[in-house]
Amino acid sequence: MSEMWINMGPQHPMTHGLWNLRVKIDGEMVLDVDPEMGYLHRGIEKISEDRHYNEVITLMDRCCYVAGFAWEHLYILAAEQALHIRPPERAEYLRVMSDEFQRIGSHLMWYAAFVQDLGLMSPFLYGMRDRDLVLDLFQAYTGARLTYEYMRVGGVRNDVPPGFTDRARKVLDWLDDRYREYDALCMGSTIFRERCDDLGILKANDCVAHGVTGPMLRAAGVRRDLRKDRPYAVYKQIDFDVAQADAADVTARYLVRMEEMRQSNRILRQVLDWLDHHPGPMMADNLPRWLGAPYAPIGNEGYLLKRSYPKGTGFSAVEEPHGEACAYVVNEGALHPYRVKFRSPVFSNISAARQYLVGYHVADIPPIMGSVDVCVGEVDR
Amino acid sequence: MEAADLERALRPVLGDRLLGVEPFEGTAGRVRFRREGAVDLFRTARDTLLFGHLTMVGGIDWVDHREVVYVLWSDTARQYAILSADVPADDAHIETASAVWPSANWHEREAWELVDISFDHHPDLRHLLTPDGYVFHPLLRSFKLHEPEELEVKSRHV
Amino acid sequence: MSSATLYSVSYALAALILNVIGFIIPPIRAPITNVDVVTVLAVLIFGALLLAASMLNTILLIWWERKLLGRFMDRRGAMHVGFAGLLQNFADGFKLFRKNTFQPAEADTLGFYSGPTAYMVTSMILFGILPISSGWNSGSLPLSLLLALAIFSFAPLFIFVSAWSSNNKYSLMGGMRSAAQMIAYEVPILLAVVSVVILSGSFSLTTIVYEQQNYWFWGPLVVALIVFVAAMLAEMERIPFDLPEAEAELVEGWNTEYGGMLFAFFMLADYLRALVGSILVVLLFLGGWTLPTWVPSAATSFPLAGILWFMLKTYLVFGLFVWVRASLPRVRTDQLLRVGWNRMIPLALLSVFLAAALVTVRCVPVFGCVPSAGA
Amino acid sequence: MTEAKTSDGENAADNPILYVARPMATAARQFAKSLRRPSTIVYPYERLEDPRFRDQVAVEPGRPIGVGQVWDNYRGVHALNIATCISCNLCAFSCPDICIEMVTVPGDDPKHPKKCPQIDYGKCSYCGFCSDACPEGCLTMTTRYELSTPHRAEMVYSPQKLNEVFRSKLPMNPIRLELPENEDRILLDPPLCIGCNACARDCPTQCITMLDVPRPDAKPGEKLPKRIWKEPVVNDSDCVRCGTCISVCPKECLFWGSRP
Repeated sequence: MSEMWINMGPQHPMTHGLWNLRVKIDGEMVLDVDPEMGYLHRGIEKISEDRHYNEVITLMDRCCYVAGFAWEHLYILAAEQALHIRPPERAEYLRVMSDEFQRIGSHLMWYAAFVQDLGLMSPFLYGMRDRDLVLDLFQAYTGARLTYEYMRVGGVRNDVPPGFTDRARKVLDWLDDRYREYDALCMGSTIFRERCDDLGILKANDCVAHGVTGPMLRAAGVRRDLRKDRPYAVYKQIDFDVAQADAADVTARYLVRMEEMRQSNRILRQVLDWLDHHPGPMMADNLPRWLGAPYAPIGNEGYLLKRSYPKGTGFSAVEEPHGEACAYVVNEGALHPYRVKFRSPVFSNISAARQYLVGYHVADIPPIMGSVDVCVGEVDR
Repeated sequence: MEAADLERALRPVLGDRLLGVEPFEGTAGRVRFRREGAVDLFRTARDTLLFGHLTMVGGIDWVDHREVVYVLWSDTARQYAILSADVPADDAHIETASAVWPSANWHEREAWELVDISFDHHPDLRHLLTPDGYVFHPLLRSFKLHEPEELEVKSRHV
Repeated sequence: MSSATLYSVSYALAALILNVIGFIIPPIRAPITNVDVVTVLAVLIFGALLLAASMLNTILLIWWERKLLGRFMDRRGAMHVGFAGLLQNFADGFKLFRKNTFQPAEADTLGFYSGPTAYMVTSMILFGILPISSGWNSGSLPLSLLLALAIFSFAPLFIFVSAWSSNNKYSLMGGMRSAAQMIAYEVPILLAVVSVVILSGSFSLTTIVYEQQNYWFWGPLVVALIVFVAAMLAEMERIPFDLPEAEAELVEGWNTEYGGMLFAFFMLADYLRALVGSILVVLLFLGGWTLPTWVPSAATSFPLAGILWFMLKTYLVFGLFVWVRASLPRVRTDQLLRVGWNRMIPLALLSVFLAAALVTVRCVPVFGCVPSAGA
Repeated sequence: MTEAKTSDGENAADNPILYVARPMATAARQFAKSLRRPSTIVYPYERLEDPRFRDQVAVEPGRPIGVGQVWDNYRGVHALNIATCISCNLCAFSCPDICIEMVTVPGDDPKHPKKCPQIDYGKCSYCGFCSDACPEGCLTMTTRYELSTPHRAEMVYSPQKLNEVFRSKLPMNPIRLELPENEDRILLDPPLCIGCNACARDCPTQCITMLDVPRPDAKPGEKLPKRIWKEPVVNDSDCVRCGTCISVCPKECLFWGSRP
């Protein structure tokens, strides 16, 4: 066969989401790749300019559909900085709890999709099944399984219901056992190791140069986790370790994510203990929970009045399950944010695709892209 | 690292191309510079100040002018820094950062198509999120949300 | 063993039908009860019965896989149509049958349509050769094992033809992979079979089964069994060797462009081949329709007992394939070929030597020394 | 700092003998487990919100985890109690997707027709902002989630249809938010007021009363403004902060503010 370009996407089993990977192949070898994004571009940054501060939260859940809480948290932190609001401590703990459950949920989703790319069929179902337990917990206190709309500028919507923490601990116990099962299915399998070792290598230098963050960077031996390096919310009070591996290949990324889930369990146990013993308010003072921080009632005829808030610019960065996400919110004192800009980790991770795909086999593309953990919702926004 | 440190390090290199460094909560500071000093600033930030990681590049449309915002991360200082440069709206261009940080490539493509800021010497300035041949720049204030634009878009691959 | 073979049954049926017709319309009685006419009709009936049996079994096999796989995955599998979903596959088949058959632009019409048809037909022929039980068919083909394997190895040609003519890059890559894979795994299969042939001294499947009345061949030939099962997985294109249709990167591999009935052909033929593969394992290594001697004779003396035990073994062997599918990832092309040429062939050669040694010393260590029939 | 490793510190590279044994054993264990009861819920016959299945549905028998007593929290189709709706418009205002429209329902007062929300579920994102904003608790969300219909027009639920959902006594979202303590309130700019009574007339909670103000003595040469000598006084404990008074005020003399 001579060289040819094939389009893996936008409707292709390899693309988890809607994007297109153009691959130049010679036989089974990959010569060049060219990712094409934009099939899922909804203009969230533009729509945000037309919404009240709290209404943007509904968009954040749809930004990354497997890690909605992380994006809510990201936006909320930036908006609170732009509006000069401090949330109460219990709200911060609840946010951290949501974040970490979301990390487990997102990693389980990744696990399911990743093993499916390798042709492993039953772990796909196991991952989805166990993720459902996490979603059940979300549903218990937010009322929705995917689009939570739980955090508010200045706090969170409501407290967890009674009995929630015990239930959550049971789920954590269950998950602890499952992680062992996942390892038996993957790391215990010679075929898995044959497929994934020395695959998709992206060394630390290339990672930094191409803006690759998150588990991919930590799998390359760089110890970098914003929860440790730049603690937001209450991560400073919590004891946990940063997962890290050195091989920089697909196996290393698998190990890092698995270890992160175990660390999330550890964080969650501490947070649940704290929540049991420290009741408190959910919202900062004098903030209605539904309309947006600069309280902006409207008359029946669209007649706007506002309380003026001082101008400000907010910048926040959180360690999202996929990597490092940043938000930049400009508040010009109006009802709506003047400009909202998000930095999606997967955006950068995909942009380096040429570095870690070229030179491998066509059959290696799905596991490598699986180990990147692509979420197109947040790439295209 | 604080704003004063940044100013001390950057002033000798940039001179009056540095407009000032203001403190910014949660970061090392916000560096305002003229676009003529972009290349020198990028190189100094990466090589001297060890901001090895370009986190994002974004554009803001202030109607009369546009602002390019760069966010950097340093693994040694474990801090973010923000660079921002104003470019006039009728002549919005600035030197690319992708020669210094390859990660700027896609971010600049995005800023180019959405906020209409052109990046000189960019290796691959193509549409990323919007279709090829799309003539509008959605994140400009003049692009109204509620008035859908009619446009015939050619497909990317023939 | 029972003397009523499937062919004799169909011959009797044909004779009965023709006689009844002749009884109703006396003038044509003499010409249509001619032996030649009866034979032709008997062959047709024989074919129809075989077709029905093979299709039913294939569909049952798909159901079996769906149910088993469901439990492996902590779910239920098909359960709505019919009892426990038994009729689900018929429903799926009717759906596919009703669907429009389409052909991509610039696809080669001849290859596009003849590929799946030939694939299906050759797979069905296989079923006619295999002796399901002593009374199933005449079983008198002296080289039935060789014939079965020869027909079994037609598949890469037809797959490649249909892949190439569907004018799709994924199909082409899948076809190439399929051809490479099947050719690589023909050799270990044949070598593993050679050790069986050495031990039994015959190329006839019926003889091979009868040779196993004292001991099944999997004991002395366990290496050959492993090689045969692994290579059969590759021949059947099932996980972990399903690269030709690896859906993660090749969409559906060589049948990407097929839909409707043509896809159903591929699907059915695939499962038919899986059925034949399981049957071959049972015939060659697990004693066919016979049971160990310590089993009370009541278990084997009722009518159709042979078929029952045979099918039970076949479905259990296929369950093993499903188990493998449920727990292992897919390998890569180069790894597959490396395993095929570097591991499977030496192992198969080893088992050939082992079989030869066993026959030479006329002694089967596992089950004690018995007079070897092959010598 | 943790080196990433498998949970029991073992991997296949250390024991190549195992090859495929461990994953196959794990799958077999799961197979044996799900022979008793797979974790799936047979949806049309078993439902998560059905209390009978709450404790049965478990990944492992005997350890019910997952669904529980808080399912009532679910944000599904809205239920509207027309009787207690005060037409304050807050739900429509708080809707980010602009899917709520206030439509007239037949009421007893023809002069001031009652307006209740009509929801277009084709647009609704189930964020729950409307039920959070509802001051009377008459618009809540229920556990109903089956809405599929072949006609787009049927996705628009009129107030009467929403009222039927309310009457079907589905479990409703139990969480109600209170107004913050020292929230902004309606303030008056007295010199601009003409005492027209529009605010008091349209106030959905009737918390505005028009009180007489003393008519100032006109100084010689000064012309008194033509107005009714009354001023609105807002009862803050009853006020739901809907802003209707502000929007109907012809002179824009009412505004939001915080009073010490």
